[in-house]
Amino acid sequence: MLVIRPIDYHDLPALERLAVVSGGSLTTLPAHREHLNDLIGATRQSLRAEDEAHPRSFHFVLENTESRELLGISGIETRIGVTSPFYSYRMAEFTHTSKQLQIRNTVGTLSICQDLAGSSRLCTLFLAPEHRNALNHQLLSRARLLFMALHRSLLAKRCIAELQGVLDEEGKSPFWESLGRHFFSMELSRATFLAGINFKGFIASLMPQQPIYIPLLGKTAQDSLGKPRSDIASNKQLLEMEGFSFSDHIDIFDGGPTLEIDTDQIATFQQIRRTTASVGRHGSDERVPSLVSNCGFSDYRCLIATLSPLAPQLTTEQMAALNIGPDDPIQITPCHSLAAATKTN
Amino acid sequence: MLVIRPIDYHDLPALERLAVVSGGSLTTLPAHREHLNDLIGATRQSLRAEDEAHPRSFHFVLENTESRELLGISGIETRIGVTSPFYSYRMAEFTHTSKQLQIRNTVGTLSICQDLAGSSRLCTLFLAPEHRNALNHQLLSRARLLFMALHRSLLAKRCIAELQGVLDEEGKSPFWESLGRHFFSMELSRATFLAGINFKGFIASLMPQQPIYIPLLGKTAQDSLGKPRSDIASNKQLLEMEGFSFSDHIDIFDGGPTLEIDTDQIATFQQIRRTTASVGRHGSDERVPSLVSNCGFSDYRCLIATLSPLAPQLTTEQMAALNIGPDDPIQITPCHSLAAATKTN
Amino acid sequence: MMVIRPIHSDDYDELYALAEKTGAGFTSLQPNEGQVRGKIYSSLEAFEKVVTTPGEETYLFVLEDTENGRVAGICGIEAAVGLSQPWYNYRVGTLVHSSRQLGVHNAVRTLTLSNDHTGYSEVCTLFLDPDYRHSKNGSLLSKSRFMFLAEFPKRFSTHIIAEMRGYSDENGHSPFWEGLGRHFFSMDFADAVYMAGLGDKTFIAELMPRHPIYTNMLPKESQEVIGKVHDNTLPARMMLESEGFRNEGYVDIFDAGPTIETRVMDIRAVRESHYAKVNISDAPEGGETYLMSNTDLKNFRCTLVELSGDHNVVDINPETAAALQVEEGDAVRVVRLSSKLRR
Amino acid sequence: MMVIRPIHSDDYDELYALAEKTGAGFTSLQPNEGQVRGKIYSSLEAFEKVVTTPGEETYLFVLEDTENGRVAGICGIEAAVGLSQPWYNYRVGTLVHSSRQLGVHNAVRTLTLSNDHTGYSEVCTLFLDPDYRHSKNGSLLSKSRFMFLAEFPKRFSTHIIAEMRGYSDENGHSPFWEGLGRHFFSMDFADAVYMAGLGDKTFIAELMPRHPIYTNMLPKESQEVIGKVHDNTLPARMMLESEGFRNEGYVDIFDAGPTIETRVMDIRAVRESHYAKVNISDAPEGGETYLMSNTDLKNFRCTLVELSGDHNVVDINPETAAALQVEEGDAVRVVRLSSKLRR
Repeated sequence: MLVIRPIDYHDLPALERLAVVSGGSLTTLPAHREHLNDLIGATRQSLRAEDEAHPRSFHFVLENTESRELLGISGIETRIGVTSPFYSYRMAEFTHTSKQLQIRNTVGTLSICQDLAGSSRLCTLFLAPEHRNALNHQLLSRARLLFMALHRSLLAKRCIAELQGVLDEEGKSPFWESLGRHFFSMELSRATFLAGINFKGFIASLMPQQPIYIPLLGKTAQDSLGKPRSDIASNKQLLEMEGFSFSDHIDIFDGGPTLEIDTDQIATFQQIRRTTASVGRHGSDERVPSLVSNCGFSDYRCLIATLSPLAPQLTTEQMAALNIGPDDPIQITPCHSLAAATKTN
Repeated sequence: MLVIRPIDYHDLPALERLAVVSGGSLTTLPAHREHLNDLIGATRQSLRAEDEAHPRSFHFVLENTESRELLGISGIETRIGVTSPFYSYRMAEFTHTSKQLQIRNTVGTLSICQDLAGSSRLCTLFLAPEHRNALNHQLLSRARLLFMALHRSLLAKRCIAELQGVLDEEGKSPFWESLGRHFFSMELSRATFLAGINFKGFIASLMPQQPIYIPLLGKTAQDSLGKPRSDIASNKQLLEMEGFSFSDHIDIFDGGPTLEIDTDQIATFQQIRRTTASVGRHGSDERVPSLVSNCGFSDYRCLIATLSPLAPQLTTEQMAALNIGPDDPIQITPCHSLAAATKTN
Repeated sequence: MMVIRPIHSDDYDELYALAEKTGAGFTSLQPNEGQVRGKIYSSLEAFEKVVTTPGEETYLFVLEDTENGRVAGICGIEAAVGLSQPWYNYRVGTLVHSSRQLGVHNAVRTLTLSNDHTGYSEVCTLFLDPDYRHSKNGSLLSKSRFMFLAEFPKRFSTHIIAEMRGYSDENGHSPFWEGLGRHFFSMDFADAVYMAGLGDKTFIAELMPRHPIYTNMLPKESQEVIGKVHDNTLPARMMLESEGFRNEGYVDIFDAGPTIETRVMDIRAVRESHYAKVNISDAPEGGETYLMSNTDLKNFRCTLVELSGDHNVVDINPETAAALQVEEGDAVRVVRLSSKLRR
Repeated sequence: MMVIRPIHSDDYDELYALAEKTGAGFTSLQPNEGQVRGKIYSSLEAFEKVVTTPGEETYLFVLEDTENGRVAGICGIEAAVGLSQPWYNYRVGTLVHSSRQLGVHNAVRTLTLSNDHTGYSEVCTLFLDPDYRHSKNGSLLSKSRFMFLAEFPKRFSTHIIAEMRGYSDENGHSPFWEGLGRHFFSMDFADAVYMAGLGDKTFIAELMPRHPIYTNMLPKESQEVIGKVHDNTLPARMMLESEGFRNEGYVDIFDAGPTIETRVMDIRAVRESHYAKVNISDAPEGGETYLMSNTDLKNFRCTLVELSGDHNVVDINPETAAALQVEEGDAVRVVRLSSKLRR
């Protein structure tokens, strides 16, 4: 059975494998043992801490309970930009008008900002390539939302999620080549790695402080602004179904879009049903694939079960995997049907 | 009876009186005959134009139908910043961190932007002092929203409304004294007047182009950022009841807040009932003060009547004032009850 | 004999004829009656004015061929630029982005909009009839202005600039404009130059970029021509530099041509020039070439003479004395035409 | 006799004693064993180095009293600043906000962060024992560096700067810091100076304002001290200015003290100095004071002599020859200690 649970120290070797497989594409998952250990440590500490205002970071793993294999990882940060700065580029347009010459020129700029500091963030979504399908992806991603619904008070008013930016056929980021490289003098992968291990202040030291005029970027870089990598369409689709939308903030390294939402407006929050667990064979009602979680914190569990929304019944194995007994509270929400998802991811 | 209707050319003398009484405090209502005539002309043209994409500007007057006296004026612009630039300051914070020194410094900045270009705007709300009360104010302000609900397709996705900024006991704007005066070298009233008559390009020529660090403003100016003048609390309250909220854009002259809303979320839009008019004596149902409008465009009318929400009946006089006959369509929405309004305005 | 003198109102016909030879790129002198008359008129006004602080005066001088009365060239000095309309430049600066721990140390050149030369004097409007481009006429025309500056320093700022035409290719394309200006001005280089030449610079303030430009974001060809002069302007640049003008990092916002500058008192010809007493005689020919000018404002005259050395009494022949409008015993200002040593 | 020479490794005790007299504000020389030894070591390295392009060498010289062997002062030159750590200044510029139609014309002074002096040489670390503040020792100490620059130009940049301490009041408060820096650095002026003196300037990049500052937004007291030197530094500024250093608009980011600069070849003492042949004799006393140095790198020596004029052969007495380590017929560099004319 595939179950989501908070990451723990014994997951380190498996996590290292995932980090290597991800090939450094995720800022938050650098292949760096010490940092990965810190990432686990942060989760374990966040599951114990009591001060609600303190920033926390939770990472969850998708585990095959039979083989004990880790298939993927996903994370939540409750408040970014507090312990270290969180930078974005903000896209803004300026219109320069000359009445005398009858000219009206609109010029876009990118300005370094910290607008999103203080937000919550969905981060680190990675699923091992051989296990990529729509349901696994949905479980890995949305299990976080069910967890967040349980612990709303830990979260900020705004929640963001970043999508990786466009890469060309050679795997290069036109945005980075056109902008970041001039200032950081390194490969994108190295910048991503350094940011991931939270390397002291290098972004502040090297990034351009003044606004960048978009027309001075290369054409392909201009076209890539705020566009996600083509192979993460399902990721974007899932976030958009939750109500996330793009509002002019992009990643400073690869120009990928940052999606934002007023946390209370996350669609899953509205669709969740809280009920109690009961064991049984399924009746004749129409059954639908659903996300089911317990209502725990440090012992949080989530899985996908096919059940009747109105009279949900779980198998003994599912109850065990969720770490609950009869009449314990659970959360249920139907899976989204993602038409395009299986094709692209 | 007090009725809202679109402004017309014969209103010019009365409008001039209102502009003088307002004392130059409203950018959009300068005491300048030629401009006021243009303002009327723009409304008349907007009520004839067919191209929906073209920016329009509507102004309405509150008229006493018996005395023919004009008590107030209010306006809507469907798309600002298209024919001339629309500037705001955007407030943004930057955190400068030195790990070495254990210093974490958050500094606010004001940056000139044109973020709000393309929005619709509620503008020019002015009620003659001797007629200021909560109901008149509400009729003058919300009649615009009933009009907008009828002609949604003319409006932009976002709608804004600006509130005048704080003034000190001497009637001076601490924000202007601390910032604008250094760059514009004139009185605030003159800057407001020049902007109102859409004087060519002086803002672009004189405004600071670089971001302003908020700590370098005087203390009272800092305190006034994004705060409305104390005597327009009812104005702010009414907008907030409609769902408008402040999101970090302030006026470049007086630092007053710009409130914003996703146009579709305007509360009145949800509360409007469309029905048909019928004449009659009121029955025994509970009756409430309500805004009632016809469903017109160039012959738009709106007034306040006390009626039963479910079985609205109007007097013959009210029907006449609304320029409708029996079974003509009307819009109804209950008046908000504004506790504090009569006190402060 | 070739003599420099202030422009007169009856120079109109000659000046118009000269303007017909300048070509379209020389926006400050075109065969246009209004412009030519305007130039003459404002110069006459400048020489008449009682100046306490330098203002918007433009002093224009012509090079007259005394043999036939022809006007062979024109040169000018603006007393103070940027007073009624902003005077724009980009200032070339450096920003270093450095991370010690990573061993990254990037020095990035930036272009920042500046009006730093506001109030400076400017040498301007230099044109010599092609027929007269020989016999040091060019040097006389250009350097006579330094004699005037030396004589009347209170009419000018303590600092003076000269704008040098920037690089453009055979087709008149400016690579700098193509890489930067075009994005903001949405017009051709020639049109922008023409519009600016008309005098109203409002459109520059309205359209130009307001934030500093990182030059590493510009195309290579644009970067390479920053501070580079047009081939035709190289001799003028070398001449001014030999007199002490230097580029302190300011370039033109359209074509990135350098603005060179100096303190007036640091100009070689100003610093080294001195008064001498006139002795009219049959002066011996030969020796070195000197600039010599009288000390009169409205009847200012300057010409070239040959002297055997730098003395306090100078022998000049009656023809020169007449050209300079000086008499026996009068004071004149003299300085060697060119620096003895190239520093 | 007072002689300038490169610092030696056995100067440690004397240098430490000197460091005890500098006071807390003089961050570049404090009685701290590590700092003193580090200074000596890096200077020794600089003199040993085969230089192709100027790098992070620091050349230190001491003023030795040959009668008692005491070290009476220290002075230094950095070959190139800002190479491993950014070198920050504010550049004072002008932005004009102008509307012709309204008759408004505001020239606003701006402060823009710059690293424009990256790679420039710097005269630094000047300290003279209070007991020796007489008899032109101060001039010898400071100007001997120009003789070294003249002799070894390839070891330095073509441009050189000197940072001048900015204005602060009797209580050590800097009005510029109070009006600007404090908002960004959240510390006292003295602490910021101390932190920067330690060498790691990362915190400056991290904390300082990144956008240009409009000076009209600063308190009056802050505006007034931009480019103003501390009273105690006025003589040093006047001395350097008489040698050709000038403020080109750069000021310190903490106290707004001016950075003055010049091309090395434009320094009077560099430009006017020349070689002369030594004639050892009982040189007559009297005449004008000259700087005289030998031409040796590691055994560089410089002292003051009195000469009757600027000749190609100079008469010096045996004591001076010994102090300069020169023999009959050797070449020495000489220049008048002070400019004859104040320009």
